[in-house]
Amino acid sequence: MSETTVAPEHPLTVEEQEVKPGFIGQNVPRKEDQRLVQGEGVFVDDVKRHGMAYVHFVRSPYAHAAITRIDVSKAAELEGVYGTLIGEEVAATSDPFFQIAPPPGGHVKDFALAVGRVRHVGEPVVAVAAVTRELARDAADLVEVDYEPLEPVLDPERAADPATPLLHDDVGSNVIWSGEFDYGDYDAALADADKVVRIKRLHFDRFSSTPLETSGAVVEYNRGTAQWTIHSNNQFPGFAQIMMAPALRVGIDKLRFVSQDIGGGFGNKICTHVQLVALCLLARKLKRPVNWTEWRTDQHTANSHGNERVFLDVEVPVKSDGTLLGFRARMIDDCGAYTRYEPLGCIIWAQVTPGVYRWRNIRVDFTQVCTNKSPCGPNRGYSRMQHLWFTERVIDIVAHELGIDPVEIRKRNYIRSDEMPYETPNGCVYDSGDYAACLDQALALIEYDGIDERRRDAEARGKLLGVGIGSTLDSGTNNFGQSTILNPELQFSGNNEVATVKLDIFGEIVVTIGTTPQGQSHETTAAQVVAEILGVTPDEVNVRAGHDSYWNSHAGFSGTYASQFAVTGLGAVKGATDMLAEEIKQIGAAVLGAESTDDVHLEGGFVKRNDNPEAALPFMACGAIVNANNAVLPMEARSITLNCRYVYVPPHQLPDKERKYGNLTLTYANQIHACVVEVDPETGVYEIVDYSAVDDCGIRINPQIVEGQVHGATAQSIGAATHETFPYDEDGNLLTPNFYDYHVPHALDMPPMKTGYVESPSPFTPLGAKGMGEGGGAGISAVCAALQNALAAAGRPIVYDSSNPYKRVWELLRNPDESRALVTVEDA
Amino acid sequence: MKVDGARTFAAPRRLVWEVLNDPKQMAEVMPGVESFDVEDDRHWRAHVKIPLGLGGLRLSINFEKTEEREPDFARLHAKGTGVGALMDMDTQFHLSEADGATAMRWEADVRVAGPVGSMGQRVLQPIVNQQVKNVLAALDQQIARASSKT
Amino acid sequence: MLLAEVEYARPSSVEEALRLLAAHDGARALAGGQTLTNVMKARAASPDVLVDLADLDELRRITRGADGTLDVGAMSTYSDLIASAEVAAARPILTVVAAQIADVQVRNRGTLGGNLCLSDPTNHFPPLMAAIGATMTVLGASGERAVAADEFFLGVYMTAVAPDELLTKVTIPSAAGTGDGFAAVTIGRDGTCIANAAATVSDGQARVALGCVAAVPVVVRAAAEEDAVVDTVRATALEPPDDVHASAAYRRHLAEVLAARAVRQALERRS
Amino acid sequence: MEPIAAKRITVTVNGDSHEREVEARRLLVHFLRDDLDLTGTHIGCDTGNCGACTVIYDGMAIKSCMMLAVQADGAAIETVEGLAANGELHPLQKAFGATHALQCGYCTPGMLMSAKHLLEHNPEPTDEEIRRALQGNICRCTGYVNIVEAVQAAAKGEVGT
Repeated sequence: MSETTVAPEHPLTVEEQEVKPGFIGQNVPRKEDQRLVQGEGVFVDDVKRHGMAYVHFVRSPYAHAAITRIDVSKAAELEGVYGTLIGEEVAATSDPFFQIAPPPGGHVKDFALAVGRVRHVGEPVVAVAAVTRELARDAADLVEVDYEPLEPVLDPERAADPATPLLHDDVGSNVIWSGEFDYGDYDAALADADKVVRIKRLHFDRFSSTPLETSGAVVEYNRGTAQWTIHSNNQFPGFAQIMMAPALRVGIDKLRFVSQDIGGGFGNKICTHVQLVALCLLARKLKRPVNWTEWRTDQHTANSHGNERVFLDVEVPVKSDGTLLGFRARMIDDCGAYTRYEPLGCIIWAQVTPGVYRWRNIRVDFTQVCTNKSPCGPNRGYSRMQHLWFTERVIDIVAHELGIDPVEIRKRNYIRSDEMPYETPNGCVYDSGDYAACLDQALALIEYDGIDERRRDAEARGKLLGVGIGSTLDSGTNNFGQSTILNPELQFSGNNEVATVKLDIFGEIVVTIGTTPQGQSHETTAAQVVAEILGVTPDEVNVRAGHDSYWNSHAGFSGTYASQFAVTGLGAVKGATDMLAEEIKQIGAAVLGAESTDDVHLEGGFVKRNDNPEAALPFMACGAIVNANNAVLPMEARSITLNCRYVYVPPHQLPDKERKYGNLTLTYANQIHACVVEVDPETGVYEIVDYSAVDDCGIRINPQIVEGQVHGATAQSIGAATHETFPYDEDGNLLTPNFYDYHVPHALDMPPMKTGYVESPSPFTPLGAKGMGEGGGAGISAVCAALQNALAAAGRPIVYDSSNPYKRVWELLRNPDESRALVTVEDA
Repeated sequence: MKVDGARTFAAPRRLVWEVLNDPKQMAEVMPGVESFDVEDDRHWRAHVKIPLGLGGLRLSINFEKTEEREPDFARLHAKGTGVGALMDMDTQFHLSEADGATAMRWEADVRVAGPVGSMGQRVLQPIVNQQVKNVLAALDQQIARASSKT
Repeated sequence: MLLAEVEYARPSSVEEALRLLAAHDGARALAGGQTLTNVMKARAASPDVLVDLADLDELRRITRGADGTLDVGAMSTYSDLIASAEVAAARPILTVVAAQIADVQVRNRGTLGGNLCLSDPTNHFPPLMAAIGATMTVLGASGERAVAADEFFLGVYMTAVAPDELLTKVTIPSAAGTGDGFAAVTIGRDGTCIANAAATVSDGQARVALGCVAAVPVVVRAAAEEDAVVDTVRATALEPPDDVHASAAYRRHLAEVLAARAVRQALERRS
Repeated sequence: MEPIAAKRITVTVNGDSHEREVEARRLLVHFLRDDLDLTGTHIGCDTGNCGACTVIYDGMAIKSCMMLAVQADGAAIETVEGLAANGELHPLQKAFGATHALQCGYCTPGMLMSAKHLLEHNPEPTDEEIRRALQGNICRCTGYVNIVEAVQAAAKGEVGT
């Protein structure tokens, strides 16, 4: 195996960075807060329109069934009901959604409402619109649907078995996509190993970030222009438009997306295009605006779950000194009933193929199957979270079985800072980072040195104490070219985001961005960047809240997802602002009689001559001249608009489809978490008593905001590691359809959280910043590792699942050998 | 969800068989029956309001006798639909003579789907057990009544 | 989230309330509504008439008799219990347990009577009342009757209170010479109970009520020391539900552990 | 006095009296949001767990999704819209901004009302008491860290203007 770092095949362009001291890096107060703390944000359900109808979806009570009859007559007769929409109408007036998967997986037919068959509990079957919310619900109860139940497919490990019933007959099997990923020389690594650790099965459970605001929309149809205005909380309008326009048989321009405030998204609000199409059809049919509010139960049963993944026949060749040579595994990913963003999850994980480790010989057999459960979709840490959890679990199990210290094995195998930029075995380039330094900080924060004493103290209180470490590589700014590794026919690659910055007639600086923030503070950080460049204060920068297609400041990939705003969004803002600054200087130079723009500079809202600061032109005058008094300008200056639009395009290349090789994403923020748990051996109940998270996302535009993202992502991963899970019964009923049974962390559940940071600027981005916010996954690994460490004193069970509620911990305590049977160590 | 059990009735098998296979007598035994119509000797329909304390759960139930081997075995399929709930139940019983009395082995596979099924899964088991207890108690009385008539 | 049509009445006297409950089939008393409203939102149960007890102040009194017995009106909220000096003095365990239920907002609305009449296996108060030997006063057209906690809970969501009756007050014996304990394993800190146990010890005897292991609290008696209690619980036939939060086996195990812990507390707190 | 399916009710919200005819089945939260257009009070679940709909009802923090509008007849209710007075933000509102205690801001109105109720009953809470007081309010963005800090800051008067 090779330990030397291979240089990128095509060296990435490194953009110039002149980050001046100023507003970048400051905890500038958030512009968003003023309205939000007064309850004056505008969330989708706050939007009202005259004559608006309220929509209620009749949903499937069966996991898998044929629809034999639908009768809406009783509902339609109810006074106050405007109308209904059923699958047959949808099939007649719209087309199935475009599929990302190649055939046969791509033969899935996914309509806005169930057509002929339901494939998961909660699937929308009929839409009913009425004058009030309550009436729509009453009418929905009057809709008669007859079903012929079919055997549900619930176990991903059996889904591919030919004996298992099919979800989508046209696909011919329940396999959506499968492929081999083979990097380095795995067989040589196996031959070279001193020991081989084998793990039969690891399981990453279903859960989702469950944003507190559920999905929803108010959809208006303009019959004169045949255009829809979609007020929604969809977080990726670029993707929604690409999916919806062909389904609705119209051009992109017929779909105007509008949003202001969004109550959390975490990826879960990317795939609402399905319901949005139903609403578009209904608004057109009923000739009135329609409002849809998804209820919590609907969100849990039918919105977007994080992918469930099983890791089978894992094999890890190791040197006796603990050097990891690689791994081999069979991975089965369960995407639920329909492929909406899927099968992208089958390649997104490959952005972090080796995790934070230097093993270079990797062979993965990856299969994605569909089952009769809620469709999956992006969920904070999308697809990488599952894979990174797998790598961390493997490291800890290897350490556990070979008796190597978990810190030591990490230090030995972490990619080193002096190896950055580091090219992974599959051609991804980790831009920068110092994992070992992050680990040292994380351990210091939980006072790791005194851990033995704390362990003894816990024992004295009848508790088992354990320490665990986890990591996240928060890969940001996707190269959508990776989709062609799944489906060579796809015409996607690269990425983009748009911003416009203008200087208006009274000197107002107005910024619009193509993103759809859901708490990521884009208004604030954009203002910081603009203020920095134009030499004004963030208060003087007006950033329009939310998203509107009419601003013409969006592109195909516009949205807020995949940890990229600091790169794509702010990259676009910086680009547009640099253009504007240059134009302002041109006006200034022309008016102040300076030779060139090099002879003037921007300061405190003025263009000033370098040689005579007294000769200054206020921005207001620039705005007034260009917008309302342009005849005073010399001819050569009249092309200046002071309204600059910039499209940021990251320096991505096309991946090698055959080798599944290439740079799949631009930046790699990382987080190292450390966690201390105390387990009650009598009950399996445990408490996280100490916790630290150290983040490195390069240059931090606003440290307080970065820290907030770290806190939130950590809370979500602690939830996922403890009580948050989406289990189904044998009939395919979701057992945690609400916050009563789906227990998310409450204020009392959260441990004291300590945070630290390292700043390793990205050499590849305009501001040296990296996208961040999906760092939470580390917490799941840290909790699992801490539990395994604590239980070592009680029969050394193996923590094999990402979700460890008390009942599972008790099972591990009661019967450690059952889990130990999953692992074998062999001298090679 | 599967439940089963055994019970002995101090009555001859023929009589127990009649009670168990007479829709009208079964209607007396079922909880919260509001109306009951017999379509034919294999198909019945009932509107029930199962008392759940929090307020009754209204279901309209279609019964179909799917198998019958007089006098010792019968199998019944019941499909109930109501607001937010779908109930699907398959029950069967075996009768055997036990010196004068009648021994019954029974098993039922109950499935509840819909929001009620999801929300109520926590308490489904105890509630089903409760309903079964009630039905069996009522059955004892019904059989006692029937045998007193003869 | 959207209720079916329902009629509403807010009587100003207990008599009026009883009349309304008797006069309308499908009428239900509305106390704090912290469970009933949710069930109605899901349309899992849809009463035809709600009889709101909010104005019946006589059902919200907390008084302590000369002999130290405590009378708690059924409409007393959890917050009322927590704030009450009488409760703290008469039976401190009530204050402790009330403070563990749900959250501040729910405690501000939820009532003792509602908690008991709901008879949800995961509730805190049914086992506690069974352990401390509380007596429920049930009022109906035919008059008033006293029901011991042991006979009060008939099943999930089922109690001795008939549709046309009201639980008016709960009488709790003085703590003199006794000690109480309550132990639970919950989903998250102070969340919903996965299993719980309440215990009262007096003159060497322990009376333990196990929650979440059957449709109603299971009361066991044993010598007031941990091993005896564990052995008794182990020997008791339980029907624990097997659900998403715990297997039947896990609940059976927790019943033993929590019974011992509740008794330990009770012994420590013995007055 | 017989049961009725709809009722004319009078409710005082943030000092203003509102009279409306409502169906008995209408939830208080829908009355506030849809009938009175006070959309600052949010809905995050359908089981009374999330607390986004928390308002102060006759001095008590309650969840307005677990109460019928008709029950509120004659009551005085405070919502997030009533926190700021004469153009001046409430100390809690300032503190939430200063400590970055909100991200998407959806849970914030409920958090603020629960926190206000806490400080009215316990002006000098410990961190543990704050967490206990906010147990009925779910936040999916912040992990509660800065929210606890904000309430503490407001309690100690550590917020400027």
